[in-house]
Amino acid sequence: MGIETENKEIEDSIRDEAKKLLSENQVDVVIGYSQGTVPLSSTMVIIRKEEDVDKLVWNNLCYINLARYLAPLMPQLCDSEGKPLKIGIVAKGCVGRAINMLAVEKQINLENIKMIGINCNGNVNRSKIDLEIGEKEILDVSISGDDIIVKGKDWEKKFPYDQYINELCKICQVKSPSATGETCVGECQEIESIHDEFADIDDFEAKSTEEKWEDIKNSLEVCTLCYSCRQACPVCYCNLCFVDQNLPIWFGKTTNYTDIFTFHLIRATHIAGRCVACGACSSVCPVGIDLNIITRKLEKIVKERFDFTSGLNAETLPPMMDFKMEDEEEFMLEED
Amino acid sequence: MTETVLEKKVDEKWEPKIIAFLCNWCSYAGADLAGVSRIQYPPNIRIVRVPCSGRVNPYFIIKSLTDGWDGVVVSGCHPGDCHYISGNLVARRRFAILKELLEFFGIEPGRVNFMWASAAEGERFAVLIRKATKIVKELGPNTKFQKEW
Amino acid sequence: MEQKILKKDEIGKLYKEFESEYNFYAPISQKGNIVFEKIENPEDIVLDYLNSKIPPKSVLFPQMEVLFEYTLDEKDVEITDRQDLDQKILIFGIRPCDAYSFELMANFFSFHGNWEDEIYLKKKENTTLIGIGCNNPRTTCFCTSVGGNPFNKENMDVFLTDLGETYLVEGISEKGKEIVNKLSWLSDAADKDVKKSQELATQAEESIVTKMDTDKIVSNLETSFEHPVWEEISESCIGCGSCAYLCPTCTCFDVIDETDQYNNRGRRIRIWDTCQSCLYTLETSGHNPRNTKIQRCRNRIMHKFSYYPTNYDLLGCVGCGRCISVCPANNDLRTILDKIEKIEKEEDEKIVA
Amino acid sequence: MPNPYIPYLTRVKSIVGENKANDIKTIELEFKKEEEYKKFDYIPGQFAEISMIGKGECPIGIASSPTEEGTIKFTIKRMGTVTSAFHGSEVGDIIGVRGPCGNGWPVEDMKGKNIVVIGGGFAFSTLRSLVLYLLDEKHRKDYGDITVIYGNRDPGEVLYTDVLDEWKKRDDIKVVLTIDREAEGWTEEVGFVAPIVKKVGPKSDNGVAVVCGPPIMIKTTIAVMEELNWGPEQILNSLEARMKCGIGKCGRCNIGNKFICTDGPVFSLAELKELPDEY
Repeated sequence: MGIETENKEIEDSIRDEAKKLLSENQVDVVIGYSQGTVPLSSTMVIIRKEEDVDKLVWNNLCYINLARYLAPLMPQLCDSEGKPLKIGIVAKGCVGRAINMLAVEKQINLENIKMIGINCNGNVNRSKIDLEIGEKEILDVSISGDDIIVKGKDWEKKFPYDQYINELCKICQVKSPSATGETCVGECQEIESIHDEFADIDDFEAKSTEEKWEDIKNSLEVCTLCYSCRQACPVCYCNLCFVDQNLPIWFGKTTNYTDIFTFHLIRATHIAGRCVACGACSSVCPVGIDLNIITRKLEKIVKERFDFTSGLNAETLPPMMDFKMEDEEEFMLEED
Repeated sequence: MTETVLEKKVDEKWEPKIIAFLCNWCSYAGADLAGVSRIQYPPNIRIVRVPCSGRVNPYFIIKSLTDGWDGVVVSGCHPGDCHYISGNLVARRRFAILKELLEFFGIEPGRVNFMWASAAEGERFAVLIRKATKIVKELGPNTKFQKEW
Repeated sequence: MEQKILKKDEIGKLYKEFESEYNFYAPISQKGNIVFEKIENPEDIVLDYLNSKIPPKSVLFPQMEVLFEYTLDEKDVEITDRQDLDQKILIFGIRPCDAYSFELMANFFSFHGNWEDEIYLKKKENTTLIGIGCNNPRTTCFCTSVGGNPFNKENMDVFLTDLGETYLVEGISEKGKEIVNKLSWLSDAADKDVKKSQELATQAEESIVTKMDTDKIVSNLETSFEHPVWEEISESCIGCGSCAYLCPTCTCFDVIDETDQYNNRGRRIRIWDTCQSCLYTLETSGHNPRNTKIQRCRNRIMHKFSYYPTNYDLLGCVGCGRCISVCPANNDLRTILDKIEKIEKEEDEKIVA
Repeated sequence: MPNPYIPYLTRVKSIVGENKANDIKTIELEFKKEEEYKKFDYIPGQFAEISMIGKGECPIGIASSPTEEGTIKFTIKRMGTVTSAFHGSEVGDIIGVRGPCGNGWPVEDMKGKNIVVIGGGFAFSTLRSLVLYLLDEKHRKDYGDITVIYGNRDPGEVLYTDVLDEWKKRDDIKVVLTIDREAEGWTEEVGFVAPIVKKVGPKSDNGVAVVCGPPIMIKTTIAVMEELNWGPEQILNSLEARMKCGIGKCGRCNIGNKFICTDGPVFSLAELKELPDEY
């Protein structure tokens, strides 16, 4: 079965479920993806009426993690008295994980949320395609069979789908939301734990300290500190981010590399054990920085140390909110 | 702080400057004990007393490094001995992640050292500080992470 | 007419002519992003780019800029002013929309209130622009709707047209004509070259598909501050700063003191800021005049398409389309403006009915 | 024109705690260079960007009147990084001053009119400047009756008790002080500002009212003023906002197409009604 047909099926199921939820008044609004206005993009849409469900699409470019719009809740998703509406949300696996995570952290009330679960088939790696096309304008991107067809003014290029999806999608093991019962309709599954291999970052870890520094520097250097990564991140919902704190001022916000570096380093510590590996941060970066390697490393740390994968259920505390007496402490300085 | 930690003349006389965050109840008392017992340890550390190792935010550590300190030591009570019952256990997870991340980002892991030292362990405190100083000294000055002027 | 021909392999030679006198900035590709940087090797220059990722405003108004430096003594402070403002700057390969943005920025920095931003204006004065026509405007471009043109030569000193194998060189301003005259090794342009450049210009203009009625938008905005359309417009916004940072006419900045406390010195710097951040207007008392995303999104659009026209009788947008192509949430400016244009119409119709 | 971001350097001449809670202090500054003081030509109601070099800069209303020659004064409440630094400063410390910024009270247009000054709490600083200016012997004859109504939470919060005492002794100014709740030893009015204004009942003919204070006080007072037949163009307000540059460049203090720092901070109520409600 080609990706194209898969997409059609997913799209149809989204529309059917959304229609059903809205017509049965199970939800007041449905948050989903709709067709983007520029190639290689999609946008978020709030569906309020049954007849609008055809605006919902699924096209492998749905890279924004919709859970981002749940916390803090926008006024658009509240009624006139400021109470949260009942929200249906199109949930691929990582959106489901983010929703579980937000529920654990008491940012959202699962009673108000209804996930429309889908079996996600991955997202196109926008920056990789952009980079390979270079300075030619992309006019249209479509999926045909198992290929991504990128068209320009007088050229056309094919990319094999399985190679040009996000690195995180390639190894994703939670393709549909891990939820049960009332919170989810459509494709859902109950996952207790996943078996994750981290071959993808072993190579990087094998490098020398100096090489790592250079590699990270090389990729982060172009950062413009627009904070898109933070804003797109479903678990970065702090009212006041640490870089914005000014009593005292901890870290600078300048383009000095130390400031860029500390921003990404500290953000990584903050999302450790909470990151849901959706890859939104990398997908939205306007200068195409690949942050996935950092998020994968975080996943590896929490998996290996604490045997934890974020967002598989809405009960287990993430490792940084918890502790055990018998945690490993091999890194502590000891007498010889 | 009027000391010039930023200026780095690297020669054989170079000595690292290390900032040490010591918990009030164990390690600070341990350092004190080392002092009153006249146990020698390198004079490279500058102590900041904190209520608990759980108080040590990763910001402190990273800020110290960007400010140009060559090394950071964080010391608290042994697991199970925390004055606040579990502060050091929470801190331990934090340190574990921070240490791995620093290494992953290409900061020499030896720059940041975590240790436990109780109020009765003056000797252990001195030994570990000696060890930490040696590690940092071998790494040389912290130049790449420090904010440039 | 003073039209000359520059061969594509002579860019290096051209660079050599200017290198000693000017700080020579030109577009280069930095990890796949086109940015204007000071050139060290002319082979890096990329001229057939679509639109630079970071606008060339970064040359005259860099993301981080020193306002002044200071040294702190026990009881005294010494302030050192910027010394480098007299350096001559040459921006090579700039597009007409971006060149126009310099005019808008200079206008803003000199106009409002009694104060002029000397740092920007002085730099602008010392800047020479060698621009290049935009043969292939993107589908997101809409410069023709905001008073621009892909071959607008007005704000340039020297204007190049990519003829395929060669560049047609024209001196536009007095300064530019002088420069072209000095480059005596350039060959004269033939009539067919000039003709071709005109054809390219027409072609480019015609290829712009996005058209909007900005007059209507401006007049609609005047009355629609409270309109519910803003709720819809701000829905998908995630509140990052990409649109503002990559906008060639966004001028807002934050001022920060950076102190090297170990050496008693420091600098007061300004860095780009964005009105999409909730901290932008947050007062110390905790009061925030623009607390919601709706207000912040509205401010951005109103600023460009209503406040700016009211204050200066100019649009605050050059139609480069960067914010459209770069928005992570695809909150398309064209759609936004379209909504503003349309909803009013519906109401008008209601009134007529 | 020189770099507009470079402040004049001044030295702290005196620093005085103004209230019981000691979170409001008045700092008196003396310019290092006399010619810079001459250039710093201000009218009441204007503000300046003052900075603790190395800590940051913030906009503060000028509390002294141009008629008090030699120094300038700022009354600062301790709120954030920069204001805390000011509170920690000592006599002789260097403070940078940029300005004067903003339009200030329209003292020229106010000539020949009866003036009502209504202030609440900490917002009295530029009103102090205004009243001192009006009372100066050079200017007093240009203006009609002057009434000052000044409200506070409790007696310990009343600022500028020294000048208030002097004003009370004069017969060409009416001073009404009030506190929210009764307190021991307080002999003046008790009650919120709005009802006191109603009680005093200033006449709107040929009058200008200057209202400064917390938002709720402004709201209630304006309602009372409207009852007393005051027109919106007769009521003047001074706004505040987060500012970085103070000279209309950094962009953040706009309300609609106006910048508070250059078009304001003084707006008449009539002007404010024209502007969007974003302040």
